[in-house]
Amino acid sequence: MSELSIVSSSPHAHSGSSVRRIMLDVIIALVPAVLVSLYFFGWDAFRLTTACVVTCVAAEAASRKWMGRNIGIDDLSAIITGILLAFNLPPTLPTWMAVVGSVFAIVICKQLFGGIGYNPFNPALAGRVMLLISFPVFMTRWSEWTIPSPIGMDAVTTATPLGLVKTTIGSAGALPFDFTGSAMLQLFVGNQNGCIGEVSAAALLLGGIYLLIRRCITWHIPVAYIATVAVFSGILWIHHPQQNLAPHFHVLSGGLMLGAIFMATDMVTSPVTKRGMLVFGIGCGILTMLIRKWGGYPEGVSFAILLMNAVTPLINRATRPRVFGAPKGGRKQS
Amino acid sequence: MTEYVLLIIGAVLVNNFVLTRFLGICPFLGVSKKLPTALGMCGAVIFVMTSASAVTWALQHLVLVPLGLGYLQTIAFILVIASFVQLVDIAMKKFAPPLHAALGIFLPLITTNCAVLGVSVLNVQLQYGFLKAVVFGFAASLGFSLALLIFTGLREKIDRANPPKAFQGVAIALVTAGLLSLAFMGFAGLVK
Amino acid sequence: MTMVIQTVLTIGGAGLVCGGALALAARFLAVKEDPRVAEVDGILPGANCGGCGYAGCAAYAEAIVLEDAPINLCAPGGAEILSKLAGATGQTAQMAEHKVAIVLCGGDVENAPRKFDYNGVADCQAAHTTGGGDKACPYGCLGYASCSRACPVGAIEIVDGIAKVHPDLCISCGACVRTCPRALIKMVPYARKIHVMCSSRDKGPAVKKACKVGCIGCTICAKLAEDEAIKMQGFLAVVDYDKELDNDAVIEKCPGKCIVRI
Amino acid sequence: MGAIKAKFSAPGGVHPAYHKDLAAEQPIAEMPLPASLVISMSQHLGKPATPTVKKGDTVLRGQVIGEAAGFISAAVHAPTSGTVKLVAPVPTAAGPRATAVTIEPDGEDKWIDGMAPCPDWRQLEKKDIVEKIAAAGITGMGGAGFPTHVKVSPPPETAIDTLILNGAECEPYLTADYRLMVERAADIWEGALIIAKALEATNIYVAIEDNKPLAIAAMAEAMPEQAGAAHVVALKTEYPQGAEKQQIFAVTGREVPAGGLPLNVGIVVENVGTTLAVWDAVVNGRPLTERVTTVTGGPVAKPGNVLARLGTSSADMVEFCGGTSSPVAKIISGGPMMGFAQADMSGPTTKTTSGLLLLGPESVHAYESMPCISCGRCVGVCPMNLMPNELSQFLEAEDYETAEAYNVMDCIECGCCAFECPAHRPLVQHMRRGKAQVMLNRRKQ
Repeated sequence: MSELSIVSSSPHAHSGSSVRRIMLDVIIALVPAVLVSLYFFGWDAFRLTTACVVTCVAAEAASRKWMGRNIGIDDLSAIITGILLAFNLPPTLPTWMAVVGSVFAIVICKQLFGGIGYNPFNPALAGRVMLLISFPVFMTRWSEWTIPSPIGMDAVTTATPLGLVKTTIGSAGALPFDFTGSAMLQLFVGNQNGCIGEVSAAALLLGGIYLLIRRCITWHIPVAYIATVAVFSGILWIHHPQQNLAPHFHVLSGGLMLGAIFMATDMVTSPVTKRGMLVFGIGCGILTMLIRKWGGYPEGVSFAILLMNAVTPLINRATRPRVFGAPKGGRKQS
Repeated sequence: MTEYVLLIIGAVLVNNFVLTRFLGICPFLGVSKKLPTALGMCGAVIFVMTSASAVTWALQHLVLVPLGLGYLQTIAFILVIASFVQLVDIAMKKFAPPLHAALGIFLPLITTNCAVLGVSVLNVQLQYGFLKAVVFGFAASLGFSLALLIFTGLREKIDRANPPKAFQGVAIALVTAGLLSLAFMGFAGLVK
Repeated sequence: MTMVIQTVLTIGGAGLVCGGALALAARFLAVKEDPRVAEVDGILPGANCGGCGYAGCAAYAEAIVLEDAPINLCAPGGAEILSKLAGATGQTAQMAEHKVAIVLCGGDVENAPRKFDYNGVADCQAAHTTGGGDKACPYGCLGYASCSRACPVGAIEIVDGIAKVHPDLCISCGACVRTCPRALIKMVPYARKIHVMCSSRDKGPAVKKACKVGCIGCTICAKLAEDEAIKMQGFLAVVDYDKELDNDAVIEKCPGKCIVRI
Repeated sequence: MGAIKAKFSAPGGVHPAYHKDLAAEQPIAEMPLPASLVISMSQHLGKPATPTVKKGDTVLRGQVIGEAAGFISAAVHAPTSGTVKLVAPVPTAAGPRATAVTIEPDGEDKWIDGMAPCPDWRQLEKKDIVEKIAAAGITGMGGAGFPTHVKVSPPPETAIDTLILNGAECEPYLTADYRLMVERAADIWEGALIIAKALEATNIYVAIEDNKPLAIAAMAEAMPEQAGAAHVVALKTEYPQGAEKQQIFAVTGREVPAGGLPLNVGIVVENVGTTLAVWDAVVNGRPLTERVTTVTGGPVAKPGNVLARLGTSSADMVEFCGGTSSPVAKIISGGPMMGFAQADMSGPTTKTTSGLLLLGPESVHAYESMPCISCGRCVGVCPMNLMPNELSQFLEAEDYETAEAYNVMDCIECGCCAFECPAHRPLVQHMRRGKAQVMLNRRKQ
């Protein structure tokens, strides 16, 4: 033989999966939500998404070059960070802030740790939280929005549904509206105020189903997360229907769908075991509701997921599966 | 009852000693490399902070205030705290020598851990009663332990990470602590 | 004046109470400890290289004090630390001869072909156990730098695909010797400069096929070297480092060009 | 009597592309004697055999040319009659070198007057059967090559109630066991009864993946009448159903304790090929001198199942199968999941060579050193419930203690984790290295 044969350790077969392919699938799954955001927010959605994606990719390439590493943007992960960060921004945010957030997300939260696989926190969420804390006014300034057919009301507001509820309850008033019937449908489709990518549960669910089919995510985290929020808010609602919103409202409003389907399921920062994923989802749900109900911010999804990111290593450690053949009931410790 | 629950939530989550007040960073970085060591540190800090809260409260309100010696607060508190730490040190050396060896210098350093002095001084500043002071001390140490445990988990991950040379070691640990602190901001407003 | 007295009394009293409590604690919870262990530990370099055969400097210190272990095992410490240890323990000992590590293989990229394309973990142990290593010579240095990573002082470098030890940097801890899956690395006296840079025990034709600079077992050097300073072990010429060898003829006459002066 | 469905299935598992159609319907073809045979003394697990011949000796087929060196070792026999040309070390399939005897066949293929045939094996004592198996040099022919006489003589205090014949052949591409079951069902059953007698086992199960209906049908049809406790079990098709511990669980629901052996739960598992070799040895008095190997893969012109003498080189076997019709990038002894990649085609067939697989450049999977992205797929597919993601990172950092605490020693190297890994990390290689190092560290203590 003229050419040397290749020798490696077994196995010599592979499923054909790759990091790039997974990332590509996530991007494909995000397409419906991108389209919906363009429909509802138009130029602002385009402006912010483009700014974030371009900055993220450029920041990734530049920082890797600066650190003397191979450029390595072809795994497409920076594009996802860009889209997800943009999805978590309000439509009125100045472009330069989106750029700052993107650089923070990619350089500080990801590349400083060594790049893909090493970051302990979801970069897009960390970027959003940094912006939220640094520019609280800009990050909570929403576009004008006609509340869809509240009973006997026809109001225009510049708040998100969750924000509206928080301020109303804070001033001890009754809930301003009651989402039922067609209003529910409006929420589901995405006709509500909020960050550009989080409004449409329908589009996000579509993407989630695609990810499930492509085996990029498992059902554990999204289902545990959403179910916990539903149960938690359901209990509150049954006890004080005047002071609390119905579970379906909690599930469909704010960033829950986006968070549960795309952010909490980020492989790098979520647990690897099935039981761990359930714990992770439940933890996210509880923290989200704690912040939504009692916290200072109207929305708690980003904080909740970031906090659960932080305990992911501990969850992984605690949910180590029982080794096949090890005594039941206890983990084998040597 | 509610008051105490809120006090605890406040000290553990909202105004976490490490992540919001930035007290006790030294052992937070020093003993967060291995979970068993971190657990030992948590136990030691819980003991020292809770009992130091009680004793310094008594010292303040039974000795220093009646005698008008408020200006001796810092030195008197440090004296008491130092003794407590020494006690823990001796006891641990006897009953858990491996842990004692693993904690190393960080055990005596609890003496100068600002979290312990901080909680004593805060108890005075916030004019807490005895029970409240003890509960606050306990809750503050729980908050410290929570932060330390979470951080230890993260530390095991970032120790395997691949940061650029300039950021290796404590630098990247501090970046992580910063991000963790960012996440803890989410609890702001939970307790008014 | 009152203030001063009050201050002194308060702080002094508190100090006395605390001190008393600590004294009691120290008495009842005392742990026996030999202070000499800490002293010896302080003398040792603290590199924890394991060259002495103990788990680290602290373990060696304990062994010296409690088990009368010899004090001349710390190669990185050298004569200076030995004399300090002698002072601390009262033992006397001669420093062992200064030895450095050497990788006995000269089959670099140019001289030793590979027999397949290795695809896997860049580590010698891993490569060695995957298809027997990609180097055509089953004895040669694989060049995946396991020794270099094991070296606590960075004295080993991979040059042209094989490991080279810088003798002046080597602290003779032996970590590389323990790491090499092919047992190519030997500890040799620093003063000895002539080496047979081959470890292949195969017969001449097999060696020739696998490497241009291998020892083919021709025995010329063994005959030339005085006092049996080079001996044949099977088909491999091996330098006996206990004997003087300063004979350039062995280098010139070696047909495999595998004897060198370093 | 038909087949019963397996009630259980071990954790994890993957579904690789099987490619069995390449050779599955090719009947076993006996290969003519090659020009030279290289018989390794290390064809089994345990100590290599000690050569008993030297250069220039003439040998007969079935003559012992290597004696078992201790209890866990196996004898080696001359696969044909001829002259010993060389006794020298050659690389084994796994890499390290071992002594091998090279024989030039004289073409007469004359048997030695050795073991007596014993068609009436039912009269034999337990220990006679074990002796015959040992004398025939039989080892596990599925892959690991554990000496069979050791397996069938468990310590007296261990009661074995069940014998499982492993016909799962879960490795992609390989069809040798499948062909044996289709063509030699009755002989395999008789071999099973012989082993069961030696073990005093009352239950016999033949475990076959349900993607091999013909084999299931053939084995079910040939099932002996007298044994009421004999069953054919159809396993769910999933890699690695052929792994011993996983198969025991699938068939009986018993879990072999971590670090333990099947006999700890009263079970012995034998490969169907091994069982046939036992039949041949006991009934016909023939030692193990040949085996069926699947020669397959894209570049092989006419893939097939070859009955070849031990010692036949890969090149000769490929030649017998019509040579290659496209470029070869990887040569694998065994299947794609657990086989060993070879530097060239000079390697000889051994008792454990279940397949010879050639892959073209398009089918070669390249490992990379990408960081783990914690997707958790390896955790989900690990049939031992390990965490390969964590383990590989501990091992990369050479933290063998933590790896041991995370049960690296329980890894069976099945390859499911690396098969699934989207980051293309060489996980199995990390495990191998880790296991070797942990063993070394344990021995030092």
